[in-house]
Parts: sequence; structure tokens; C-alpha cells
Amino acid sequence: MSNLPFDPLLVSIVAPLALALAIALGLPKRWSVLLAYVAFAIPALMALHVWWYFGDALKDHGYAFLTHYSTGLEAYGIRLTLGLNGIALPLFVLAGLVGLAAGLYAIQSGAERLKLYLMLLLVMQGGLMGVFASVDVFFFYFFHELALIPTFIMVGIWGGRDRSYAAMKLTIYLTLGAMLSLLGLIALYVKSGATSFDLISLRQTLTAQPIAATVQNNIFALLMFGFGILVSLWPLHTWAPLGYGAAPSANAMLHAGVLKKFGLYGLIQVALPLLPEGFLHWSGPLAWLAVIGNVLIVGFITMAQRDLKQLVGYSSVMHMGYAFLGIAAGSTLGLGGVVLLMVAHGLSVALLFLLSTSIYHRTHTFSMDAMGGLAQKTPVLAAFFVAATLASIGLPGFANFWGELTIFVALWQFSPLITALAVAGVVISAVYGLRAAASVFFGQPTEALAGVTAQHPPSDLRWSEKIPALVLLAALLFIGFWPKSISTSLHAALAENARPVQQTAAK
Amino acid sequence: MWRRSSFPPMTMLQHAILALILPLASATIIALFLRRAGGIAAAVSVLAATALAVIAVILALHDDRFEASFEWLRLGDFSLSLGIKFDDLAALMLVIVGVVGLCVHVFSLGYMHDDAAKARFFGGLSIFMFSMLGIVFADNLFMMFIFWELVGFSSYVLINHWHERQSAADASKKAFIVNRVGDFGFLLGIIACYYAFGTVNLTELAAKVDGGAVVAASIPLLLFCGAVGKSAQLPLQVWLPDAMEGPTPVSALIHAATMVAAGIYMLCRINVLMVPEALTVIMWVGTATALYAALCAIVQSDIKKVLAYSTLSQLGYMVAAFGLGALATHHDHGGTTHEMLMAAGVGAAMFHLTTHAFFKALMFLGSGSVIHGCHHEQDIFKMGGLRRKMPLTFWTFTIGVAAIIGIPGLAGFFSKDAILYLAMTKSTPVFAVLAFTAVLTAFYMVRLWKITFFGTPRSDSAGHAHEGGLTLTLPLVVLAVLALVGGYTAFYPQVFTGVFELIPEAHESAHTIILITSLAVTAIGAFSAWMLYQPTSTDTLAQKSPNLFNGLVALRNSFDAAYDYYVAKIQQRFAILLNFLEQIFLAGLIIRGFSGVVGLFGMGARALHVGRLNVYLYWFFGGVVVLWLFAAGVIHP
Amino acid sequence: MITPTLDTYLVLSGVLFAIGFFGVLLRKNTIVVFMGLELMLVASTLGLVAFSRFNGTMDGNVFVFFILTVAAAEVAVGLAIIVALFRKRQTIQVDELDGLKN
Amino acid sequence: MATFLFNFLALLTVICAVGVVVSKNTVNAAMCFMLSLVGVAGLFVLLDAYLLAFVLLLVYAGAVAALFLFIVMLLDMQGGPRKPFKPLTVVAATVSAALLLVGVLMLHQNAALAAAPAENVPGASLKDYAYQLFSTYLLPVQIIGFLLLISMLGVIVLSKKFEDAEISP
Amino acid sequence: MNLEAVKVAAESNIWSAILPELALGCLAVLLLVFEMLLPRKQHSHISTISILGQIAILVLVCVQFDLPPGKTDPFSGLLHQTATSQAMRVFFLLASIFVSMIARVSLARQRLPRIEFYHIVLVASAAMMLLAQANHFLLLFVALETLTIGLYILVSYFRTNSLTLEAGLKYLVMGALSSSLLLFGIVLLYGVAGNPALPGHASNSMHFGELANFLAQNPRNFLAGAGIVLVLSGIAFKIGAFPFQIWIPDVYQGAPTPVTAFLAVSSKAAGFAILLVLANTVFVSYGWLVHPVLTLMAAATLIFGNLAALTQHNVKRLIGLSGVSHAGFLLLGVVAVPRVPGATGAVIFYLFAYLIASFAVFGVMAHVAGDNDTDQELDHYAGLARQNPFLATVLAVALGSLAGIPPLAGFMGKLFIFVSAFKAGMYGLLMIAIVSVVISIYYYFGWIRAAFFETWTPSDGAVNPPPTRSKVSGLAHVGLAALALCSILFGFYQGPLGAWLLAR
Repeated sequence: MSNLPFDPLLVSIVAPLALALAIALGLPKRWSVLLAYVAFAIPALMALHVWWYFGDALKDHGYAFLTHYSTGLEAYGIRLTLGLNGIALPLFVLAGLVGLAAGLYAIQSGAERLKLYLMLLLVMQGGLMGVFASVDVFFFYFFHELALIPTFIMVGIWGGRDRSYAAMKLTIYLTLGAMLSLLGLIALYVKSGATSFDLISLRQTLTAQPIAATVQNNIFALLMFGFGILVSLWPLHTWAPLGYGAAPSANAMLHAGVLKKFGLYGLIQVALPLLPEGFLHWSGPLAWLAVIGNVLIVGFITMAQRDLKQLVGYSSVMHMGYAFLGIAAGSTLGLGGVVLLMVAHGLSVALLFLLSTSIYHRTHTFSMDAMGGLAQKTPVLAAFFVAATLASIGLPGFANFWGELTIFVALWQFSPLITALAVAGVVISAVYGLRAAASVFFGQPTEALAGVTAQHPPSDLRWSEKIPALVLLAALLFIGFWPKSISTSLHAALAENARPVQQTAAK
Repeated sequence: MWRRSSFPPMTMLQHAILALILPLASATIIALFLRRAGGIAAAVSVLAATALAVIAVILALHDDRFEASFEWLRLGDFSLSLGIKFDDLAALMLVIVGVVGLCVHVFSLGYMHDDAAKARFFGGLSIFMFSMLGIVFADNLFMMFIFWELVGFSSYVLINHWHERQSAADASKKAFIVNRVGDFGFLLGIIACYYAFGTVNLTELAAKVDGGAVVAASIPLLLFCGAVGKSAQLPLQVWLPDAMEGPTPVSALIHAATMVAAGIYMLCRINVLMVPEALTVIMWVGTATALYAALCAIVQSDIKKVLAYSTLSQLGYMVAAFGLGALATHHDHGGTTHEMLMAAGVGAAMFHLTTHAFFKALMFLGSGSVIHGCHHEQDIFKMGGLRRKMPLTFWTFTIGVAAIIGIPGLAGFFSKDAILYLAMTKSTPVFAVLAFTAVLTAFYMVRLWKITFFGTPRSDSAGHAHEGGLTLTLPLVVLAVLALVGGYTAFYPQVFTGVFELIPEAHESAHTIILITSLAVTAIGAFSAWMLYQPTSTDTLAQKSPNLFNGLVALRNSFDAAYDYYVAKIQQRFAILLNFLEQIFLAGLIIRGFSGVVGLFGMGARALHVGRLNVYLYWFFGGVVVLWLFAAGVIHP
Repeated sequence: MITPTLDTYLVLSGVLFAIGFFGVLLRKNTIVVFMGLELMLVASTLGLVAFSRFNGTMDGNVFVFFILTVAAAEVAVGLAIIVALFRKRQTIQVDELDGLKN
Repeated sequence: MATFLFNFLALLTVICAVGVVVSKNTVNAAMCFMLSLVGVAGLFVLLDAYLLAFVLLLVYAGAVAALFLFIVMLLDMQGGPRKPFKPLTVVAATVSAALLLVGVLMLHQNAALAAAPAENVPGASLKDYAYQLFSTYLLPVQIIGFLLLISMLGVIVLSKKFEDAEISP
Repeated sequence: MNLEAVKVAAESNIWSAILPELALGCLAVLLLVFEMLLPRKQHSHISTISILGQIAILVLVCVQFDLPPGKTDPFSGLLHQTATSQAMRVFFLLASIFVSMIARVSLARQRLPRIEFYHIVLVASAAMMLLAQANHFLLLFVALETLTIGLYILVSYFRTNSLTLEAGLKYLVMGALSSSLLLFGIVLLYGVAGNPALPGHASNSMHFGELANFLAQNPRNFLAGAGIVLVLSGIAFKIGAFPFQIWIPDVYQGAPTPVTAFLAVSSKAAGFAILLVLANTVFVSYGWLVHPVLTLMAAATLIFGNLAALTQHNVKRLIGLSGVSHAGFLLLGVVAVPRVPGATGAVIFYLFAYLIASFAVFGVMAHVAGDNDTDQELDHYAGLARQNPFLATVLAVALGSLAGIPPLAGFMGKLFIFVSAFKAGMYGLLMIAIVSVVISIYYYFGWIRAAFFETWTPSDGAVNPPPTRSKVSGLAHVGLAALALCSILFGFYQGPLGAWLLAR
């Protein structure tokens, strides 16, 4: 049993935010950097702590570490309720780890206006920890938005090509998604007649008194498309590659790695158990959109990319398709697969973004046509990149495999045809993944690259890059080899979440 | 028959687990600590391989056959286990992998001695051993799939060993992707199987099928897709010749002896699921592959490519053998004659797999020795006269050739006979094709043998060829011995009876027919090749019959051409088209257009502020009018 | 002849209001516009007085006091602005005063 | 008599009001405005609001209209060339005139009010105003005081020429 | 009127009930006294006195926040004091304080008299505080006119600038027109409600309570309806609701920055304070009329404000048009009030959040503006984050709050409004509101972009270097930081304040 004298969840949220505030109020740069190590380490340590003690701390309603804090909005049923269930736990840990990696990378990145950079990243980190620690639906949304704001500014200031347009497009899209889902959440709250935004009581209320089917359909549509935009559901995804292409690496790591999972998490944790009728009504369209749009069309589009970061961005969109498919399957297995995939994809895509930036620092370009043969100069970087690529295309031994496998298995029950199409996507991802690795690292360098490397001889991966990369890779392998580290807690919680759907479907 | 034990003695299980973990540990240690210490890495890897071989033999010789598993993942009703099913089949495969693996490891010590990335190479070998053992041990299809993918990964890493060569990079990519295509079906098959039977555990599956569960033909066929990819059957055979870009020991171990045979092993594992329709398909795919690859092999000039196509052809043999299926046999038991079905396909396929592993690994290592001796020259027309320069290599290679073309008494002779007998019994057309393939096999093998080893050296590198050190020659000798004796089932300890008793044996008249056929095809093929080819620097067939030669070349290239056409002209263009549509249509026209329209409205709204007071006053007036109409009830909201 | 009923007073007040409004809309001279506005205020006072008389309540009449005061103050301030503007721009035609737009 | 007076005064008021709107000369407009106010004051008398009539004349006709005239003279506006109306202006003016007419007619059509004057005459005596203003409506009176104060200050601020030295730092 | 009645009326004039307003008036006069008494060099302290005095009054209001029971209708029912009106008192006082603080910055760059400015602000604020408590159309009109005339003067205060005077004239004419409309509406209501021919006619028919009774008994009276829409159009002018919003950008641009703030926050809030009372108590039986009118107004206001702001590059016009869309959001809440308990609290919370964020923005604007107060372009913000990170941060926080992004107060305001609107079943309007939020992101973040991203290229024609910025004084630092922090704090912690508000 956890025996910390404080609430680990609250601390992991507050620590980064507090440092961000301190930096905003004028903390000197040296201290900012030093304390940033601490502030990024705390959430990661807390995350590992709660992961370790989760089983012992589990209490009623399937939540552990449940605590309430009043913020004066009881009249609206809003209360800062922190806690973790089996679904939130892995994502909480994910947020901690990716945050640590991104933080370490950012601190060492030597970015211009480093203090502002760190401050924004810390805000993001605090928000991310909050998203998955919140039991209260309102705060769940709230923390997401909190983590979202820095993205805009970071893309705008430190972004790459097209940063201004990208920042604006990203922001508008994400705001649209957020607003739609907010409307959905409000609708859910109001129509449920619950007196609290608290997920536990919402669930109790709705189990006793479900919302009418047509209303459920409408609310689910709001949530599906709202969250869908946030998770880049085709065809509402075009912000993602553009934004990730432009975003600075630490930001892209946190956004694509963790923040994006908000939408899926919301669907699993909120929409699905509370709106079973709506889910069953929409699962078909969702699955088809995901498989044709995200997996196949975006898969093919990914093949056509020649810009490394765009490619990673598109591949991330594609993999979100699998996650949607898992949700559409609606069973414990499918949802479990989604959570596994979320965690795995979060780690792997963060790793890929980190490494693409590292590649950029050595080649001064993201264009894969102008690369090649880099592995001769930077074997370790190549090894990491290949590992990350293979992880993301679902090689066993990495966490992603479990996610994809379980989703496929679950999907078969939903529709064998869709399963076949989805599995075909695995081939597509192998094509672009390996092609990318090959054109960056293998063969002979292009003349352009040779010119660049002659001027700036590329060093292999430095420790400042290696350590964050190792954190991510180790986590990927750890889960890959021991999936039960996640699935045990998931199993019980998901059975709870999937039950309303199964009961409704059975009717 | 193996004995099923629910409480296996822990020691044997521990041995098995140890066997699985050893190479993994070796790979991990190399990856983490020995990246720059190639020598130590090699030593660690070889030690692991040695230990593994020893354990393999101990496990096989020990009479214990057991099953054990533990749950790896559970979500909802779905549970995935990591388990070991150690029966005779697994034991046989384990020993093959262990012994050939050890030979190749030792060979690599010499072959890769000066390589800059020795650590990566040996790390890759260790990973491969780990993955391959996983397949061998797997007690369920999901686990098999996992290791299936992992052998693909290690194959990718090892083919890509010399990654600065564009061709190696391409070949590794191709191998992985083509395998993925096969795995696409394999995975679907596993999932379908899971839902059809509620389990993918091999033993439980067997129990269910024996209990009368109906098997849809789609399931075995989907599962067969995996074998098509991994064992390089038509139409996914294209990756294997290209995979020769990897170091030769890799070709010997992975792309000849073990990994590519995993497809056959897998088929044998799921033999219970095979329904006649599926078997027919499998049989014809195997037969076609055997013939096609043999035809292609004739026009190769790269020593390894010849061997690669030969491997393809032999794999086709095995698949065809498996596809031929069961054989009705008569047993005398206590005076009464029982007719029972014997899984002869499994026996024949596995038997040929075993012998093939020995002689093909032998030949590959031989070719490696040749290549090493000739300073990495691989074109047989630039060799010649190596008989004298590298006598040991020559003699061992000769044993390999003899074994594969089916000289009586050598390993290949027995296994090929078993297959031909089975084919004759079950399907005449297949028998005809396989027999013709055997002619071709003898033909191209003798061609290779003659051009490489006879005549005079046709290049400087061949002129300065020399025999390698002990690490290079010792494995050749060991494998040569195995190729000599591997065909005698009596040579094997009694522990593999579970497999060997399934080997079909011709009796009486059939025996004679097969013997004659076998000898005839070998003789025809070998003789015509010996007569046709001269050890010169050009291909005699190309000179004498250019049409035939070019036709065969075109046949060989047809698949690659088709795939290249698909990839470059269809797939890539489709991708670019979709990308274009997305950029221009979705992100451009629709989204930018929409925002543009909103912006225009914005400009319009802004332009309404004309700055003139009396215009603004009209706004007020309009507002009042509308509100007035509301009040008067003229406008009903 | 129209008999002076409450209705006629109301209509008269309305007519005055309308004329004032029309003047505000039509005229470009700021001072005349301002007169129109004052007419509208006067129309309201007329209405108030009439209602007050016919309804028999006093509040309307009292209100007129306040309205007159407010109107006077408004005129004073308004004319001050107009004068200051004229000093700057040499015009008080509303269609020439479009320095602020878009 | 009362009817005649009413009609006369109403007509005067309306015609003068129209005169304000249509007269080309600003001075004339101001004069019309004054006359119109006189008419309204007369109507106030008819409505027994003698005090208000008086105040109206005093404040409006006396002060406000005079102020208008004064400003018109000051700015010397009347000689300015008149621009012809643009077609759009004419259309808009016509339409708005029509709409205003409709509005007034609707007022006439829909008004269903008691026609007879009340028996008691509110505001007949000056004392009543005093009572009201200094008891019930004392607060508004106070506010009006402040209103006048700020408008006075405002006019000063807007009109007076300040020397630099007069401006507070 | 007999003496007895006079005595009763006089006794109900409980001056202590309007102590804050009186104090403000006295403070205003005191400023003038100081101007005369103090030597010229000391005049700069007068603004400080004004601010400190207002803070003292604010403390007074807060201390006396809870109303004495039974004495909520002083001055013969001219006033009606409720918790809402108390909150609005605090609101207007706060606004007045911040306007004074901004005025210190802006006036410092002009060669103009200053004391009068503070004086008028104080009087106008007192008028608004009374307005919020008004329970009688006469008082409402008088207070409103006091505010309006004060604003006429304030808008044209920088009379050295011809554009400012033009804005003054425009505001004057349109303000006077809307006052006339309002007044005529009052006349109609007064006349109808007091008419003996109609059932339930009232003797004191300008009193809200009696009027409400009358309206309840005559729910389809044309004249009453006409009066109501005229009153509504008068108020719509104040809050800047479509189509009475058209004056906003021009006047906001021309007006001095503190006055723009005053218009944008106080004047708008005054309109809403009246609207809350009228639409939801007095006119409630005319819901058939008021409800659709306000709903359509809200929709049109939201759409128009956001669209027009989209391509705007003058920040004063931009903030004005964005303010129009805020009026739309607030109208959403107002429409919901009669049907949803707690919606009033939502509107008030929104107003407070809007106040906090707006004044932070205006504070920054006042510092960035040059000598020409009407010329404030987005381009002038280029590089602000580098040169003055404090102002840039405050600006970003405030704009984020206006845009309604968590964790800022503006988001909570929108959330409460949305919840109320959803409970009231206004789904169509909500969709419009959602789209509006998304559109508004574009221009708010465009502003942030101008301040933060250095690659911002000046739009065509803007070749002039940005004006020199004012130095941020200590008081301004404190004020702006407090505003920014409050924006953040109220975004996630409302505490007892939230509990209080949402109980309305």
C-alpha cells in the first residue's frame, strides 16, 4: 500500500505547474533548468509509484488513490476528484514517462528562449498528468485544454516550416474538437440528470436510468466527432501531420504521444460505458471511417511522404485508426487493445519524433530524398530508429504488437471483413516504415547529405538524446515482454466499461 | 508416440526454458555492452549456441516429452499463453536448429572475422536462435506468430548486415515486407481459428478436431499463407533470392536450413486442421514452386543465387510433400490387419526438411568457404579450378551435391524417394512434375559444381583462392558427415520415432519403380549437365540455346517485374494520388476553401462598417422595424 | 376635425417621433440630425403628458421634467462635440465624417 | 374650441416638424423646430400641464433652440452647397418613410385605450410637483444634479482652450 | 398627493442604502475640490486618491454585501436591491477602478485636463450602480442618461484627435437615438399599463413590479409589445447586440483606450444588468416576444461579431467586435435565465470573467499604444514577448480567457452559460456558439501570434515603426498581474465565490 504522506496524483500534477508558475514569475534560468529536471522526474516517479502500488490501493468502484478537492463548484457538480482506475493507470504512467523523456530532451535541446520553452512544456506535463488522473469529467476536459494551449505557442515560436499556418490550423481544429466534445459532455451531464460530473456517480446514475436511445445517439455523435477530431479521425485529421511536421520535438512528443490519447480515453472511459445505445448505433460508421480512412487511405498517403516528420505524423494518424477500430469492437478485448496501443503508440511515436529531430540535427533536412547511408556515421541512432520503426509497425517484443494483435482479434467478432482490411494495413505500415528507415540510414549517402556531413561531421547519438530515447525504448520493450504489467489492471476495469455495451447489445 | 505428461519433471522444462533464454541473454548482453567488442561478442554468441546445441541434444535424447505454459496476457475472455509443446517433432526441429546453428556460428567465427560490425552480426544470430527456438517450442498459434515475426526481424537485421550496400538494404526490406504479406493471411487464419475453435493451443486444437469439430477450408488456407511467406512459396518467393545479400552463414542458417523451413514445420504442427481442399492447394503450390525454382536455378551465375533457387525448389518439394497428405497403411497387429491413415505428408516433409537442412547448410557454408577463399567473388563464371585450391571445400561440397541430387546412399536420396513415393501413390501429375524437378535439380547442381570447381581459375581472385582456417572447415566436415548419414533413419536415436514412423516407405514393386525413377532422373540430369557445361567464363546454355536461356531468365524475372510494376506504377502512384487528393482536395479545396469562405464573410461583415453615420442609423432603423414586426406579430418565430 | 382623444394624442406623438426619426435618417447635417433627435424626445414628452392626463397618474408629468433636463444637457454636450469637431474638420456633414471605418 | 385648438396645434406641430426635416436652410430648420415646440407647449396646455408647457417653452424653445441657432450661426453653415441625394438615399428614405407611416398606422390601429381623460387632473398644482420631486423622486433629482455637473464639466473640457500651463501633470 | 404620502415617501428614502453611490459622488466632487486646492504639481496624486477612494468604497460594498432584510426597496420602490444588484455594484466599482488605472497610462501621453476624466468616470459608475438596482423606469432612464452623457464626454475626451471627436459624434447621435427609442418604449409601457380601460392597470405604472403585474394580465397587448421591443432596442444598443452593434468598432477605435474599456465592460454590463431584470422579471409574461427576439439577436450577434472580427487588424476595433460576440454569449445566458435556475449566476460569472480579461487586455493596450490613441494595430505588438514578456504574458492569458480556453476564467464563464443554455434546450444556439468559439480562436490567437511569434510580417502598408510603448509603473504591474492571476485562478478555483454565484 502506498504510504506517501501526500497524494501522489496531486503532486504529479502540481509539481510541473508550480515550476511553470515560478518560471513565469521570473525564476532565474539556471534554477529553472535545474528544477526542471526535478519537475519532470516527479511525475514519472509518482507514476511508477502508483503503478507499483495500484493493486493494493484499489478500492470501491475500481478506483485507487481516490481523493476529492473542492473548488467551489459543487453547485454544478464539479469537484476536483483524482483517482486512477485500471484504464487510467497505464496512461498516467505513459504521461509520466513520455513527459520525462520529452522534458529531458527539451532541457538539453538548447532551444532559444529556453525558459519559455520549459515553462510551456511544464504546463503541458501538468495538464497531461491531470487528464488521466481526473475522475471528474469536467476536470478531465479541463486538464486536456490546459495541456493543449502550449502546443499552439510552441508550434508558433519554435516550429519548423509553415509554423504560422500550422499553429493556427492546429489550434482551430483542436478547439473545434474540444468544443464539440465539451458540448457532448455537457449534454451527457444534463441529460443524465446526475448531480455531479464525477464519472463514478455519472455511471451509477446512468446505470440506474439510461438516457433515451435517440438522445444517446446524438450525444455519442458529438463525442465521437469531437474526440475524433482530437485523435485525428479521418477525414478530420489534416491538422495532425501538418502540426506535427511543424511542432518542436518535445512538444510533438507530448502531443502525439500522450495528449492525443485524450480523445480515445474519453471514448473508452466516458462515452462507451455511459452511452451504450449511442455506441452501438455509431460503431459501424466509426469502424468503416477508421478502416477505410485512417488505416487504408492515410496508410497509402503515408507511403507517399518524403518528409520524415510528416511521415511520422501521418503514420500516427494511421495508427489511430487501429485504436478507433478497437473501440468500435466494443469488447473488453478490443478496448484493452486500444489502451495497450495507446500506451505503445505514445511511447513509440514520441521516440520517433525524438529521433527524427536528432536526425535533423545531423542532416539539416527532413527530406528523406536527401538522406541515406547515415547508419555508417551514426550506428546507434540507426539502431534506435529502426527499433522505433519496427515497434511502430507492430513487431512482437514491442508493446505496439499487443495492441494491434488484441484489436485484430477483437475486431473479428465485429466484422471479419474489416479485420482483413485492418490487417492489410499492417503490410502498409511495414512498407513505409522500412522504406523510411532504409532511405535515411542505409545505402549510400546522397550528394547533398555528403556535403552537409562533410561540413558538420555527424556525431552519433549523444547521452542527452540517448537517455530519453532509452527510457521510451525500455518501456516499449518492457510492456512488449510483459504485457500483464498493464493488462492485469485493465482487465477488471474494462470488463466494467464494456458491460453496458454488451448488455445493451444482448437485448 | 510421445507421452503426454501433465507434470513434467522440472529439470527438462528448465532445460527448455534455458535453451530459449540463452540466446536471448546473449543478444541482450551484446546489444547492451559488447557493441564495440566484436571478439567478445562472437565468443558469447558462439558459447550460447554451443550450450544450446548441447541442451538441444540432451532434451531430445531424454525420453521426456512434455507441455507447459503460462499465461502471458489476459483481456476479457481472451488469453494468450507462452508455452512449450515439446514432442518428437519439436525435438527433431530443435536438434536441427541447434546443430546447424552451432555449425554456422562456428563457421561465422572465421567467415566474419574481419567484419567491422561483428558484434551486430553475432547479436543478430543470437536473436535468430532465440526466435527460431520460440517457433519450435510454441504450443499455440499466437505464440508461433510472435516468434514467426521475430525470425522475420532477425532475418531483416542479418540480410541488412552490410547496410551500406543499397542492394542489401533493399533486399532486407523486401524480405520483411513480403513476409508481412504472408503473415497477413497467417494472422487472419489464427484469429479465424481462435473463433472457430475457441482455442489456438495446438494440443487442444487437435483434441477438438479429433472430437469432430468441422474445419472450414479457409482456416488452413489462411494459415498456409504464413508458410507461403516464410517458406518462400509461389507467389511470395521473390524475397529469398534477394536475401542472399546477407552474409553467407546467414544464408546457410536462416535462408536454407531453418527459418525458411519453419513454414513446413508450422504446417506439420497444424496438420490436424488440414482438410482435403486445403491440402490440394498446398500440394500444387509446393509443386509449382519446386518446378519454377528449379527452372530459375539453371540460369543463375551467382553461386549463392543458385543455391537459393535450389532451396526454393526443395522447399517446394517439402510443401508438396506435405500437401500430398495422409497415406493409408496396413498394419499387422496381432494377426489382424488394420488399415489406418498415416500422416505421411508430415513424415516426408519433415524428413526432407532434416536432410535438406544438413546438405543445404553444407553447400551454403561450402559456398561461403569458396566466396571467402575467392575474396568475395560470387560469380561462378569467374571461379573455376577450385578443386585443387580448396580440396576440402570441394569434397564436402561434392557430398552436398551428391546428397541433393539423390545419389543413392546419401541423405537426399532417401528423403526424396519418400516424397516421390508418396506423390506416386497420391497424384500422378505431381509425381511427374516432381520427377522432372529432380532432373532439373541434378542438372543445375552439377552445372554449379562443374563450373565452380573444375577447369582453370578464370579470375585473379579465384587464382589466389585458398582454404580457410579450422573454423571454416570444421563445420563443413561435420555437416558433410551428417549429409552422408542423415538419410538413414536408423542413424537417428529412437527419440524421433514420432516423426520418423510417419515417413512413407515404398515396398516391393513401388520400391523398385521409385528406385529406378530416382536413379534415372539423377543420372539424366547430372549427365546432361556434365556434358553441356564446360568450365568457361560464359554460360554454355546461353550460347547454345539463347532462346531457352532468355526464356528462363524472363521466367525468373517475371515475378519481380510484376511486383516492381505494382509497387512503382500502381501502389506508389496510388499513394501519390491519394496524397495529392488530400493536399489539394481535402486540406486545400475543402478546408482552406472553407476557411477562405469564412474569411470572405468576415471581410464582408467588416466592410459593412462603412464609417458613415447615416448608414449606421439605417441599421438601427432596420433593427427597430424588425423588432416592431415581432411585436406586431407579423413575424412569427 | 379630429377630436382629441388619447388615441389621437398617441398617434400625434407617434407622428412626431416618426418625423424626428425620419429626419435623423434623411439629413446629413449633424445639427439637423440633432434637431430630429430632440423632436423624438419631445414626441415622447407629449406622449407622457397625454398618458398622464388620461390615465390620471402624475408620474408621467414628473418624468417630463427629467426628460427636459436630460435633453438640455444632451444638447449642451452634443453641441460642444459638434463645435469641437467642426474646429478640427471644418465640416459637420455626416457623410464626410468617415475617418473611422472598416 | 378645445377640438379646434387641438387640431390647430397638432397641425402646427407636425408641419413645423416636417419643416425641420425638409428645410434646406439650417436656420429655417431651427426656427421650425422652435415653432414646433411652441405647438407642443400648446398641446401641453390643452392637457392641463401648464407648468410643463411653461418649462418646455423655457427650456426647449428658449434655451435649446436658441443654442441651436447660436451654433448654426457660429459655424456659419447655411451657405454650404447642397449635394443632390443619391438614388439609393432616395429609395432608402422613401422606404423608411413608408415604414414609419405604417408604424404610426399600426399604433393607431392597435391602440385600444380609454379615450376619456381622467377625472382628477394630475399635476394641476405646482405643489404636487414639489411634493413628488422632493419626496418620491428625490433620488433622481440628485442624480440629475450630478448629470448636469458632468455635462457642464464636459462642455468645458471639450470646448475650452487650455494653456499648457493649465494642464495638470 | 397628501402630506401623509409625502412623509411615507420621504421616510423610504434610506440614503444609507446607496451609501456606495453617495460615496462615489462625494469622491467625484472631492476630486474637483482637490484640483482647486492642491498646487498643480500635486495634481498627479489626485488620480491616486481617486483609485484609493474607490478601493475603499469597494471594501465597503464587500463588507456590507449581505443586504439587511426587509429594506431592499428603498426610495419608494425606485430601487430594488438584490444579491444580483450587489454583485453588479462590485462589478461596476471594480471596472471603475481599472478604468482609472488605465486612464493614468493613457492620459499621461496626452496634453489634456485629467481630473475631470476621473470625475466623470466616478459619476458614471455611480449611475451604473444605481442602474443595476433600478426598479422603476424613471430612475432607470435618469441613471442611464447620466451614464450615457458621461460617456459622450468621455468618448470625445481626446479632443485633439479628430477621429476621437468623430467617434464622439457617432456615439452621441446613435446613443441619443437609442435613448429616444428606449424612452418612447417607456412612454408606451407607462401609458398602457396605467390605462384605466385595461384590466389590472397600475397606478404607478413605471414601477417594475406593478408593470409586471399588468403585463401578466394583458399578455398580448400590442402597445405593450411595442414598448417592450423599443426598450429592448435601447438596451441592445448598450450591450451591442445585432443589429444595434454597428457603432461599436468605430466608436471603440476613436475613443480613448480607457473609455473603450469603460464602454466594453461597464456600459455593456450595465445593459445586461438591466436586461437581466427586465427580460426575466418584468417582461417575463411577454416571453413569446422577448424570447425569440433575444434568441435571434444572440445568434446574429455571435455570428456577426466573430465574422467581422476575423480579419480586423486594428486592435481596438478587434476587441470591440470580439466584445460583440461576448454579448452574444451573454445573451445566450440571459435567454436561459427564466427557464434554468442558476443561469443568472452564470451570466454574472461570465461578466466578471469578461471584466478581468478585458481589463488586462486594455491595460496592455494602453501601454502599447502610442500618442495617437486611435492608431493601434496588431503589427504594433510584434516582438512584444521579447521586449516586454510581462505584458505579453498578461496579454496571452487575458486573450486566452476571452477566447474561453481552460484553465482560464473565461472558459468557466462559457461553460456555465453553455450548461444553462443546454438545460434550456437551446441546441441550435449552442451549435452557433460552439462555431463562434472556434472562429474566435482565430483572431484571438492571431493577436497572441502577433505578440509572440517573431516571424510576424507586417501586413501591407504598415511600414511605420510601432509607437514607443509606455513604461509599466509599479501600480500597473500589480494591477495587471492581479488580473492575469485572477483569470487563471478563477479558471480552476472558484471557491466560495463560485458557490455564491452559482446559487443564483
